[in-house]
Amino acid sequence: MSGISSGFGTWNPIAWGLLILGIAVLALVLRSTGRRSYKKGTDQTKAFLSGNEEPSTPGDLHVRGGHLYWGMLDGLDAYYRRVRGLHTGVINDYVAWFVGALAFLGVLFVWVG
Amino acid sequence: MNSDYRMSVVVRTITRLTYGLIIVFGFYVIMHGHLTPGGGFQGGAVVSSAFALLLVAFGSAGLKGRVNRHWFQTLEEVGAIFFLALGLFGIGTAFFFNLFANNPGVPFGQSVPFGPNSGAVSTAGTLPWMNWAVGLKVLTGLTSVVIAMLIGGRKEERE
Amino acid sequence: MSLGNLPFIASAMLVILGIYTLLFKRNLVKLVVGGSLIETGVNLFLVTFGYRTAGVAPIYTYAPAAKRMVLPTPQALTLTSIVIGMATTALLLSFAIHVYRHHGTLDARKVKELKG
Amino acid sequence: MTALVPHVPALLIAVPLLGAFLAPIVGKLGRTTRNGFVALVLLVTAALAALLAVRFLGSNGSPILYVMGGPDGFAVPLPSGMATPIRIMFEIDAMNVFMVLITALVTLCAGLFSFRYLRDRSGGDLFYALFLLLTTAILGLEVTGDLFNFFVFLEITSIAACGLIGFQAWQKRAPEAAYKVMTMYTLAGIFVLLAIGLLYAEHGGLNMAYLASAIRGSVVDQVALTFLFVGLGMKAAAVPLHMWAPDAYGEAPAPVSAVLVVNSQASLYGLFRVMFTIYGGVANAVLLGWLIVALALVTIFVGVTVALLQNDLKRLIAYGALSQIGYMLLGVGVALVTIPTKPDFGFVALQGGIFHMINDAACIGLLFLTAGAAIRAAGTRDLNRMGGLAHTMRLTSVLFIVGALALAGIPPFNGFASKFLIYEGSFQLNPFLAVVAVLSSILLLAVFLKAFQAVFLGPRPEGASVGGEAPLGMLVPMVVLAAVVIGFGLFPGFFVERIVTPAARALWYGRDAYIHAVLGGF
Repeated sequence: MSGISSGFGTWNPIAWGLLILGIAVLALVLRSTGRRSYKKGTDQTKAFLSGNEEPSTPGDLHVRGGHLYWGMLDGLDAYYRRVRGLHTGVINDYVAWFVGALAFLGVLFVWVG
Repeated sequence: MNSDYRMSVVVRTITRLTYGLIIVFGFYVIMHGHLTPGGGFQGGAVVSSAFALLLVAFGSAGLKGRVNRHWFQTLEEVGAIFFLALGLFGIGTAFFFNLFANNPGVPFGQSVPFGPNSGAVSTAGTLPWMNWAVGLKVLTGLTSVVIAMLIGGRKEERE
Repeated sequence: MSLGNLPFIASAMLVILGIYTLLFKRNLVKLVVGGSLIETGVNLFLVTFGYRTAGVAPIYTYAPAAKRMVLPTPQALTLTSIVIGMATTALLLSFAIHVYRHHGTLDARKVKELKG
Repeated sequence: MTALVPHVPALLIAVPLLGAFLAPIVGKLGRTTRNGFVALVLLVTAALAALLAVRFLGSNGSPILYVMGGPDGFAVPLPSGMATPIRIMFEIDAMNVFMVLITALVTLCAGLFSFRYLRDRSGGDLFYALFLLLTTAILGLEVTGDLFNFFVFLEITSIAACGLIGFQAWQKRAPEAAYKVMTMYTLAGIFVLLAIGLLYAEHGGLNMAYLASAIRGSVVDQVALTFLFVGLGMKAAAVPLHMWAPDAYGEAPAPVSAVLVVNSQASLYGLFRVMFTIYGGVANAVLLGWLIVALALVTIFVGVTVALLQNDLKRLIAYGALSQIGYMLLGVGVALVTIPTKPDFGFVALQGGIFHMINDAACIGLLFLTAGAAIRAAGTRDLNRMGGLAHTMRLTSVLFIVGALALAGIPPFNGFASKFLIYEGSFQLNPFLAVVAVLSSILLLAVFLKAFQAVFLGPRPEGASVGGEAPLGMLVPMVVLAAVVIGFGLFPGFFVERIVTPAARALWYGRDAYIHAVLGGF
């Protein structure tokens, strides 16, 4: 009842949910059989930096929203510079795009269509 | 554009003479909407042009006594609701059904002969009422637009 | 003396003129004028294609007897279009006033805070 | 009450219109009475929409015809013997019912949200007058069967939408955005009117069904198709003409942005109605299909990539909404191309495209509402100066996650159900389409990850307000939309079967039934 088929494959979220649940239960079972000697909160849980001290992190290390993905933005800079350039705020360019699309589609529909 | 801006004497006297006539003509156009090419919107526009004329000639002083903006806004709402109520009257058969036409008992009920005729006033059922509702709405609406533009334009005096 | 399709040419000219002002003019108020120019052009087109040669205004009151009448529907369309044109122009001008109050200029090239 | 059932289509428009005009007058009695009144009007409209859906889905899919102002006679026998339908008619088939349901859902939630969201702002009466007017116009857009009536409702949406965008006129950017959007809407409206004029000059009728039967595909019809395509495409924010959309969604108050997305979807429905029904018999399906597929790909790609650049939360979501319109276009474009050759796959893509409309309306509405709550709490829209809202706004952050995951098409939610159909359908036509669609969904997930991280995670920037949880009045509509998102996600089969398949069938195979319902009468 709740699945949808696309002539090629089907998608049934309830079955998928049960599967995920099953895997989660299995994972929990595996996790609970862990070694008894493991104790939370002791130095066992500290990151192992081959014995050296863990450097103290400065207060505000939070990466602000704008700097996320700078790598991708930097990488695709050629594309982004051009696309951002196209989005000028000027109303005349908006109208220019409109008239351009009108002309292009006019030729397409009247001649070809 | 300070508030005591006024046009020359010629314009003011002509305005004083003609603005009454313009208003009367505007109402005439609204009233006979179902016979002549006029109607609610055109008549309302004519009447609000009279108020605009007053505004131009006498500046905002011209409209001080005559037009109260909040009162106009409620009138506009009343006109709109009256129009919609007329549409809903005929809900028995269909929305906007012309209930009053073609039954002589009602004020605008006489039936209209097909083809050229001499045009009796009391015909066309709910149409005259609708014209008056639209006329009222456009009259008040356009005038408050003109006033808003005047006040909007002036920086220092925000209403 | 038939006008031929002069009115159609006139409406085409009006639309092209309106598009020209929208494309190249910088003053915001002139853009509004350009917009209403296009509306006038389209309204003229709507009314002219309803014309029937030697037609009379489509009103039955005191209508001359044996005369053809022009199509009434395009005139109703034009009326609604004029109403809508008035509303849009009033709204555009009031926003232009606000833009002027905030930005101090009506030049479309300077008013482009929203880009990118 | 049951006597009014046959008049549901007309009441669907009359009730919100009456509410729009009564709102300022009721407003004089005080704010809470007015809010109650507006909530009542929205509830009644939603109930009418549901009634329409129930009544329609029962009557085995033949379009309902509602003639304005006349019980029977719609074709007056003209002296020239030619009888054409002359009254304005509402024609409702499964596609119209589907669109009306979307509008009712989102406007109800946005309206309930706006009571608390705009409490401390002045000018409430006029806001609700415009809000209800916008709802009326969108519903009218989706219900009418007359092309000129469609244009009038299109213009009313333009005016009401721009009034609402520029509502906060004291802000520096709102009037500028409203001015630009209004100019573009006027331009689009005028060219649609030009197209209607051409069609009326060519065929003498304005009724969509009559035009569908009369169109022969002459040059004038093709020119009219161009104007209609560009005008409606622009209002639906297809890429080359999309630049007004981020300004509009970004500057409008949050509930209005959610309704604006539904407004562009209504124009998208108008575009489909023009292409499938009016030009159905004549249009060169392959050319039109490939054109729409190309348009869709560009819309999806540009929408998502530019969304990554944004530092303003609402513009980021606006670009996200833009790319979702691309998915709907992709579904329908693929359908147009493949249905003549491989009907079952093409139909799947069509179902995907249409199902994505309601999914997107719910997800984007949820995202805009949560963004509105977050911005109201943080006081700013800039991603760099927001942060750490999750500490206090627990439920809002969870709802934001639900909306973002659903929009990006992550399995358990409704976004995936419709995108799954679109992926499968477009894969049949050309694997490249499915690749671009999937990649863009992943990129969209990255975009919303950025938004979530910037707004909700990390420490509160120093000196910023504490940013308390959104009040209950704003949370309830958000939870309702989240319930719809999760409900459609977990039981897609149920909803696809009930409302999406009949809509897709009505749009593609129902053209003759649509024409016959009007012209079959004589």
